[in-house]
Amino acid sequence: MQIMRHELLLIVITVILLIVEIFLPNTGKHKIILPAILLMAAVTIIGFIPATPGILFGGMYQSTPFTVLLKNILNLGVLIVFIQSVDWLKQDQNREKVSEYFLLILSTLIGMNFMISSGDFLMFYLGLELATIPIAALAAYERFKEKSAEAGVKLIFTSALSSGILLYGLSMVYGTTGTLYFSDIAPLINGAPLQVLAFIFFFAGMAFKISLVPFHLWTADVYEGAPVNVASYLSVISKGAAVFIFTIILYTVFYKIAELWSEVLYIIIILTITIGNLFAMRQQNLKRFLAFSSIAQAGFILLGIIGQSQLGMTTVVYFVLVYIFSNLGAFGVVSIISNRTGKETMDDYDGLYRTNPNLSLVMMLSLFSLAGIPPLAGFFGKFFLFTAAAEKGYYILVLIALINTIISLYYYLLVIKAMLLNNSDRPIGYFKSDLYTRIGLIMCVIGIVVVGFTSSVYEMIFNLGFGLY
Amino acid sequence: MFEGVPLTWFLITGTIMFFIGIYGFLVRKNLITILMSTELILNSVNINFVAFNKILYPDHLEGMFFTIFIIAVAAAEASVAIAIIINIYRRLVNIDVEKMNEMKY
Amino acid sequence: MIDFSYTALILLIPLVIFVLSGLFGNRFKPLVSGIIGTAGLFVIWVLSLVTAYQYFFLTEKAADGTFQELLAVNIRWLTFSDKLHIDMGVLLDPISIMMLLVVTTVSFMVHIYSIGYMHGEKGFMRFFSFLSLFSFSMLGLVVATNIFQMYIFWELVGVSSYLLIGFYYTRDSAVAASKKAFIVTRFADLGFLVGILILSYTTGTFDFITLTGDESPAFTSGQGIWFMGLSTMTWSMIFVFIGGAGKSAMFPLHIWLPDAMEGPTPVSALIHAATMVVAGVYLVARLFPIYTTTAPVALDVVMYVGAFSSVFAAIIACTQYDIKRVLAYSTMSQIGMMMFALGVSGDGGHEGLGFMASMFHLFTHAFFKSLLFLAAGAIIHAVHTNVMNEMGGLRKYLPITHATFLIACLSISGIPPLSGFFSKDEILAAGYEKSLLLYWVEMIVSGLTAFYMFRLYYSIFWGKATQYHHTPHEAPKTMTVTLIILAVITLLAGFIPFSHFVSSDRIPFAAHLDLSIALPAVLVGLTGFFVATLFYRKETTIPGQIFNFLGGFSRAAYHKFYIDEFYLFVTKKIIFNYISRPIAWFDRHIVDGAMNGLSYVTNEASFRIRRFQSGQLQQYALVFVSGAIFLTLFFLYLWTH
Amino acid sequence: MSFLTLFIIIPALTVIGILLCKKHMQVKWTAVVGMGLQLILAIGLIFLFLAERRSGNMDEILFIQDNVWYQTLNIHFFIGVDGVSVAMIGLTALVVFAGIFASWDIADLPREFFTSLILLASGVFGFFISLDLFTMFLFYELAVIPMYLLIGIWGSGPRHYSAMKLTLMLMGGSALILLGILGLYFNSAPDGGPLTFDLIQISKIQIPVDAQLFFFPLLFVGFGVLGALFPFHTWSPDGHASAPTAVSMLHAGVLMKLGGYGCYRVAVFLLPEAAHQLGWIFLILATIGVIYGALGAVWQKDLKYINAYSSVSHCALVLFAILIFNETAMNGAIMQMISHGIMTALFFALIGMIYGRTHTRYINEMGGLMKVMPFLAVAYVIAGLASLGLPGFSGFVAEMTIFVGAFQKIGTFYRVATIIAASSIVVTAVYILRVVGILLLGKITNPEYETITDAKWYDKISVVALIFGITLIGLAPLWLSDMITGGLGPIMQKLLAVAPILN
Amino acid sequence: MTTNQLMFAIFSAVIIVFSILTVTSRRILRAATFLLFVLVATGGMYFLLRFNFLAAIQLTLYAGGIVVLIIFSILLTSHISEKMEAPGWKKIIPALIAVLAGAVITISTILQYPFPQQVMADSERTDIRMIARSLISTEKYGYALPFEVISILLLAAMVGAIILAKKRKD
Repeated sequence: MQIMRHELLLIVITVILLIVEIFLPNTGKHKIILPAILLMAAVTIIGFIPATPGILFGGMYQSTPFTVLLKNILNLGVLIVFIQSVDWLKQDQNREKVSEYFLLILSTLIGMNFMISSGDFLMFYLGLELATIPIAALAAYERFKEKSAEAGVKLIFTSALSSGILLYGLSMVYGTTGTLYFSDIAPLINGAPLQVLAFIFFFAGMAFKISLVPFHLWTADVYEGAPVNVASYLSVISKGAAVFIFTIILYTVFYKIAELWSEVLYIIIILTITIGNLFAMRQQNLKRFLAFSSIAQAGFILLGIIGQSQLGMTTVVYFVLVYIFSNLGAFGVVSIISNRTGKETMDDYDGLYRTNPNLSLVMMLSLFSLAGIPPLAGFFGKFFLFTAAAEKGYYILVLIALINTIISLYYYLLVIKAMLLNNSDRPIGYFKSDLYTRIGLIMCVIGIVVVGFTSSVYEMIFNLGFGLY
Repeated sequence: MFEGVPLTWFLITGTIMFFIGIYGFLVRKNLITILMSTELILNSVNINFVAFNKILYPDHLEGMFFTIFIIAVAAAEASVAIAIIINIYRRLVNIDVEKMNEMKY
Repeated sequence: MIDFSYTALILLIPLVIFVLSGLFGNRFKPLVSGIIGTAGLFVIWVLSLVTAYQYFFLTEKAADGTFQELLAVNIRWLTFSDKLHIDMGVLLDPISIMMLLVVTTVSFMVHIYSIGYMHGEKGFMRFFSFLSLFSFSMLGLVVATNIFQMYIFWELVGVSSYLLIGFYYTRDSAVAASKKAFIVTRFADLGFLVGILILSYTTGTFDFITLTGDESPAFTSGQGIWFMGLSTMTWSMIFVFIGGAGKSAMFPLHIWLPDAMEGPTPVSALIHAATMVVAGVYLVARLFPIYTTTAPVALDVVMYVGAFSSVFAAIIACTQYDIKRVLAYSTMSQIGMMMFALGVSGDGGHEGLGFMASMFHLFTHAFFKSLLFLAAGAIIHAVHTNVMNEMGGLRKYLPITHATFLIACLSISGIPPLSGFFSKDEILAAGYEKSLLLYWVEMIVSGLTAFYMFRLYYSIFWGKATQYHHTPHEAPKTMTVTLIILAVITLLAGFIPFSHFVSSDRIPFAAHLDLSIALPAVLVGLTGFFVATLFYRKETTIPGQIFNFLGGFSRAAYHKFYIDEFYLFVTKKIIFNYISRPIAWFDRHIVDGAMNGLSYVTNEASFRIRRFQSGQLQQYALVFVSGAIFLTLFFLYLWTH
Repeated sequence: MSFLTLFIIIPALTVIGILLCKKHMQVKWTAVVGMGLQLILAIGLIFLFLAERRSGNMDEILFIQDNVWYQTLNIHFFIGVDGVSVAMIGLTALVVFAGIFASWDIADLPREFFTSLILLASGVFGFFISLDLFTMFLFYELAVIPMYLLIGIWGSGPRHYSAMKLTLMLMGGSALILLGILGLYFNSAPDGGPLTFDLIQISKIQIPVDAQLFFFPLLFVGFGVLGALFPFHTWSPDGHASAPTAVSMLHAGVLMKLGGYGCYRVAVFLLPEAAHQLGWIFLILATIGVIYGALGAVWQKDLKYINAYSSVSHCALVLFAILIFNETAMNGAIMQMISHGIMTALFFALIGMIYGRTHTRYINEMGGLMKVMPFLAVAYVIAGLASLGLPGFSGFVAEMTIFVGAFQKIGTFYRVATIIAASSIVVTAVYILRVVGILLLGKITNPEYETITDAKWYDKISVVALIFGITLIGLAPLWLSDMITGGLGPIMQKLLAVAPILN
Repeated sequence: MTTNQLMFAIFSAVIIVFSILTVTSRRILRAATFLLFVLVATGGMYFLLRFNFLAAIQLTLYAGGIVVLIIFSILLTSHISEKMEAPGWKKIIPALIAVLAGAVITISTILQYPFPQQVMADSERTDIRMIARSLISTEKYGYALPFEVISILLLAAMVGAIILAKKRKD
């Protein structure tokens, strides 16, 4: 019980919500919002109570303080996502599907938790699918919008293709090692060509989840079409979970071919950061914009992984944490503005600061954090990522990444320019955002501002993390 | 030798099927046919798993169980995909994948 | 030993006056600031007289009979390194005291004069504060204990000159002239600076006493060939001389001086006749031991430049019509003679006659030239024009001015027994010993001097009787009184036994009049005088005929040999158009363009690759699959092999 | 806990105070009080520092505070000052203080303006007191970013373009710096032991020469971008031209000094061998920059462009002097930074004030302003004279120290470079006098300007404070020079160890 | 050629041929039928490998479940008689190149790999009880946990499908 606490709690609240939903009248479905959030908050808080580490189901499930930490990070993110979605859920056309929204998200979260804790590829695969398929339903959630349906299609089909390729890779892993348990596989990895092929197919499947170039093309379309909150969920939680397990698998299963995957990552990082940035430069739609920006960010995250050290692992987790706050901050603002005014393009944001200074400020902080500007948390995250990569001697790679930060700064500044510098004839009018949104944004801002200064967060992750050497 | 059938035969069959599925995925227009192609892909993987399990590692049933779960997941995936497809059909009255390009660049 | 530390006051008083009147000047009534300034100058004047008296008569000489070099004050101002540091202080030796006297006297006179001359001008107090600034800078230059202090005050002198030339700042010509003066001298100062750098590097000191002493490091180091066959020290001295040439308006850096006459006339008298322009001469004199001992080539340069400038300016002076410009060219010519004198001089005793002559001429010239200027100021004050063609017959209206002007003219023409005669005679004597050719050149110069001075004199005071709008009247007392005082000095200064005080090795010696030199000089002067009388006493056509007879040459002389145009061409056309403008263009288009180009390329790349994101699911899948396949291919078959 | 922390705390508190203010006046006065305190603190620091030195405390770094921040990465919050940083802090405090008054007229979003301004200032202060490369870099970037908003929102002309260009170029520089810092970090423990960002500690170890050769150009160019190293100076003209008054002041006056200081403190100090081997390349660039900036300024018609190019020239002189590697020139470099900082701040303040009155910065459209605004005009002339290196102002002291120092360096190459650099003083005179002549002197060309008024009280505070600064250094440079020299000891020792014949 | 080989050849041929037909047929319902054949043949493969239980699942779940689902949706969304447009060459050629390259690389890699000497497998049918035990076992090689997780997945998929497919009330 103790060991699987996260998953069990989530399952419990999912079931509770399911039951409550049944007893709610059709007109009062939105009443489930508050309980759902409170329950999630409770789970999040309980998650921080130290848990006993352990291995269950003969190694299929493993829980360490590290995975608990990762799950806590995800819980926190999901909590913020929930809080930010309230405004959207209260809209008329979504009222009747409120509880389904929570159910689906919670089930994907359960999937992610299992994925992170997985000790063999079967659990990993199931977690992965559980974390993907319901999101496709969520992406297509706004049935009255064509874009939403299109997003759903693109997500589910790309995901099917990618999981097919991933499975093919796994089948070859199985074929060459004879087992699916991580701990058994690891010593048997020897870098034979078929294993290289298997790894790359597996990698392609993961790259789809993390949206690395060239496996990223679905990202922007899905983010744009999906409801904002789903997009933000996809961009932070889903991606974050995938990064976590990807890192764990690389470090624990494929560590014998570290040289190989470092080289693969090397190429992919350059591609991802550069292409992501180049696309982000020209985006007008903010969701699309954030999509490409998150692609580039994913490339940066890989810099930590490529470091192969405990430092690298730590920075990856740390950066994801920071990234959750920053990206959710940005998405939160986009979300509330989209909900209230339906405006999503950058031109619409012209002069936003004059009418909605606080929202603009949150947006600015989030974007600056994403761009890695001190003293915001993003700066620390990026710096440590670069440190991790440089530690291994990848100076040229770091240089390329650094040059890319300039491009990324450019487009983040474009948004800030629209909000603060430009003036508009028809700016977005003043509106008062609701309590939930404000709480959500404040949480993000606190995260953005505080996480960097409090080194204890980093130290905590470091003490739990591990590296190849 | 599994009773006269080498492992690689299975693998090659599976691989060919895999790539045929991918080919279908890449060229078919109708969303449902694309869905069918993904089923081909998953099946090919299943053949691999099962063949490995039986011929090389018969001590445990890992491959077989993996296959079972893949089938289950495929069912779930198919159900959601079909729901989405039907949803689209209701909106657009066609399910041509090439028309799904409202969002680009 | 007498404590000379009070000499610091000579510097501090004008500085304090400048700061006070600069900060609070507009709170005072105009006249008050004039009076404060004048009173301050009076105090300084007295102080410098006292200093001179105490130095020459009360201080013991060194064992070998030289006047000592005294460091009255010396304060560390800035440290460069262990050896190199700038000190601020007061150095007393014969030439600095001589210069002190000249500067304070003329400055004092000019202050008094200006109270009358500038009366009612708008910037009265501004004028006086600038004058104080100038006095401070010039005195600082004179008493500098080290070459860097000199350079500092050298610059300050330049800026005060700039401010004073541009005093009438609403007049475009004045603004242009001030700018020109500053930039040209600044250019020369660069030479000075480079000279200092070389000198200080070679010798490891800035200090004058060390540099010019008997064991000067300048005599021992820097003797080897360094560049173009000349030694380091020679180059250093040539560069230093460039600085001096700039301030002293030597050819070809003279172009600012005539234009500088745009400033108020008292300024011209003070700065551009008596004090600042001789700074170059003073500088060479200061470093004279180095020139003679280790850099004779540089000294030759001084000689040739001086000689050429003197004759060059004299010719131009004959053709000009603006009275102040004539005086300006005359100044240039006279300073050229001083330089020439330094150039021909040797070191020590009678060998150093040229040095003494140069200083002597500097001394006398200061008085008669400032007198000339001040008188010219009185004339301009009376008739409101600078152009001599518009004057004539003024002797009836301006008797005092007339008299004093005549005295000054005679003096500069070298007519005995006026001061100019004595000093010029020494110069010619020194020149005769060195080079006969140059001796005759200087002879001609002195004839030309007499000619153009009397041309000026006759055109103003005689000639045709011009009708004036207002009847010209004599200037106020404050002005005439200074004219008279200066005239008296001009009359008497020649009898000072100058060589007893100033000599190249600071050992007094007796210079005597050499009739074989003096007589021809006087004759030449008189010739000039008579020719001028012939031409200009009455209105005649002779000058015009001669002017036409000489044709191109005289036109060229009238146009100052087109030097200005040449400079204009170089600066405006070449530097401005062909260097600065291309650089500005280069910066905007190439350097900046590179940066913009970078962003353009990025943007373009971003635009080009957008079709990968076509919105087509299957295209995405194709990229996905090919990506995976390519990676496999790459890592299986390309990377491993 | 060293009182140096106050240099960061005070701005932070001021920012919070400003954010709490409601009215414009409150905002301004909060800023004034905050930065006034900062100025007092800075002056106090100077006196304290001198007192410590006089009492015989010859430690390399004084007023140290060292707290561990990120334990595992060995990142410390490590602050302390030596003579050089004390001087730079004094400069910053003065310019910021003057800048507050120079932007008294800001009407649009004053709260945000002062917040950004003080944020920028706190970045600069933090940079100067930091001794840990990580925090140094943090503050460096912190100082760069508010610039974007300040220029973009309150600027003029093509402000969006300029702001973007400036920010991106500077961030480009900081990208190189970051890489360089990482390089230092990973080479900071050649004999094993913990890696460190500690500047002092790194300075005491011997970094492998090939690593030095790789990282020195990165660091030098990185900081050089901000220090307007040719040809990476091109953000400067546009940036300055578009920036509002106080921002130009701060930027040219202080921020560009971060570049020079970084080159000195990080690039040269920590990588002496590489500096010694590769210095000549940058020396050529710096020399070009000196003369190029000056000649570039001659042609310009926009006051701010003139000054921007002039800044390029002056700042290049700083880099030039640093690369000479001898104590005198290095001393001159620091003094030049301070001198140029105050002087150019004065310039920009005046340009802003003139622009506020005439609404143009094109010198051809103005003329004869001396008559209507004597105070500003005289101040402008003073600034101009200071800029062209007139004795009595700080510029002279600094330039002469540089030239004398540079000329002591053995080698014809250095001599020639020195003379070329020195010739810029003539060109400087040309463009300064050209501006003064056209702008201030002559007749009033535009009749509308007959009615404009002279400086207001707040303008005067700003101007007088700065003029006081330049003349104070110009008239009595010895205390500053001595203070700086004390700080140069360690760096000179390192350089001398590399090449014994340097001095 | 042993029986096994023959059977394998038949199944393999059916799989490959009908796979190709599935992805090329222009009549969608036919394509679905061909898919059914492929799935059945795959089931045959499992049978050949003595995974009878798996073969049964394949037939019931895949052939019976998913294909039926697909056919239903075809009926919902298409006209049976309608022939689909053939895809353009612009699509086919790159796809073919990618797929062929992929196939060649993969197969050659597989052929290169020195698979261990094949274990003589028990040709016995897999014991159904063993399967059952494994499925609820929590030990190593037990599948209780995945079994639970897949239930959540199916629940979530169901919920997702329902909210997408249900008609709006208005």
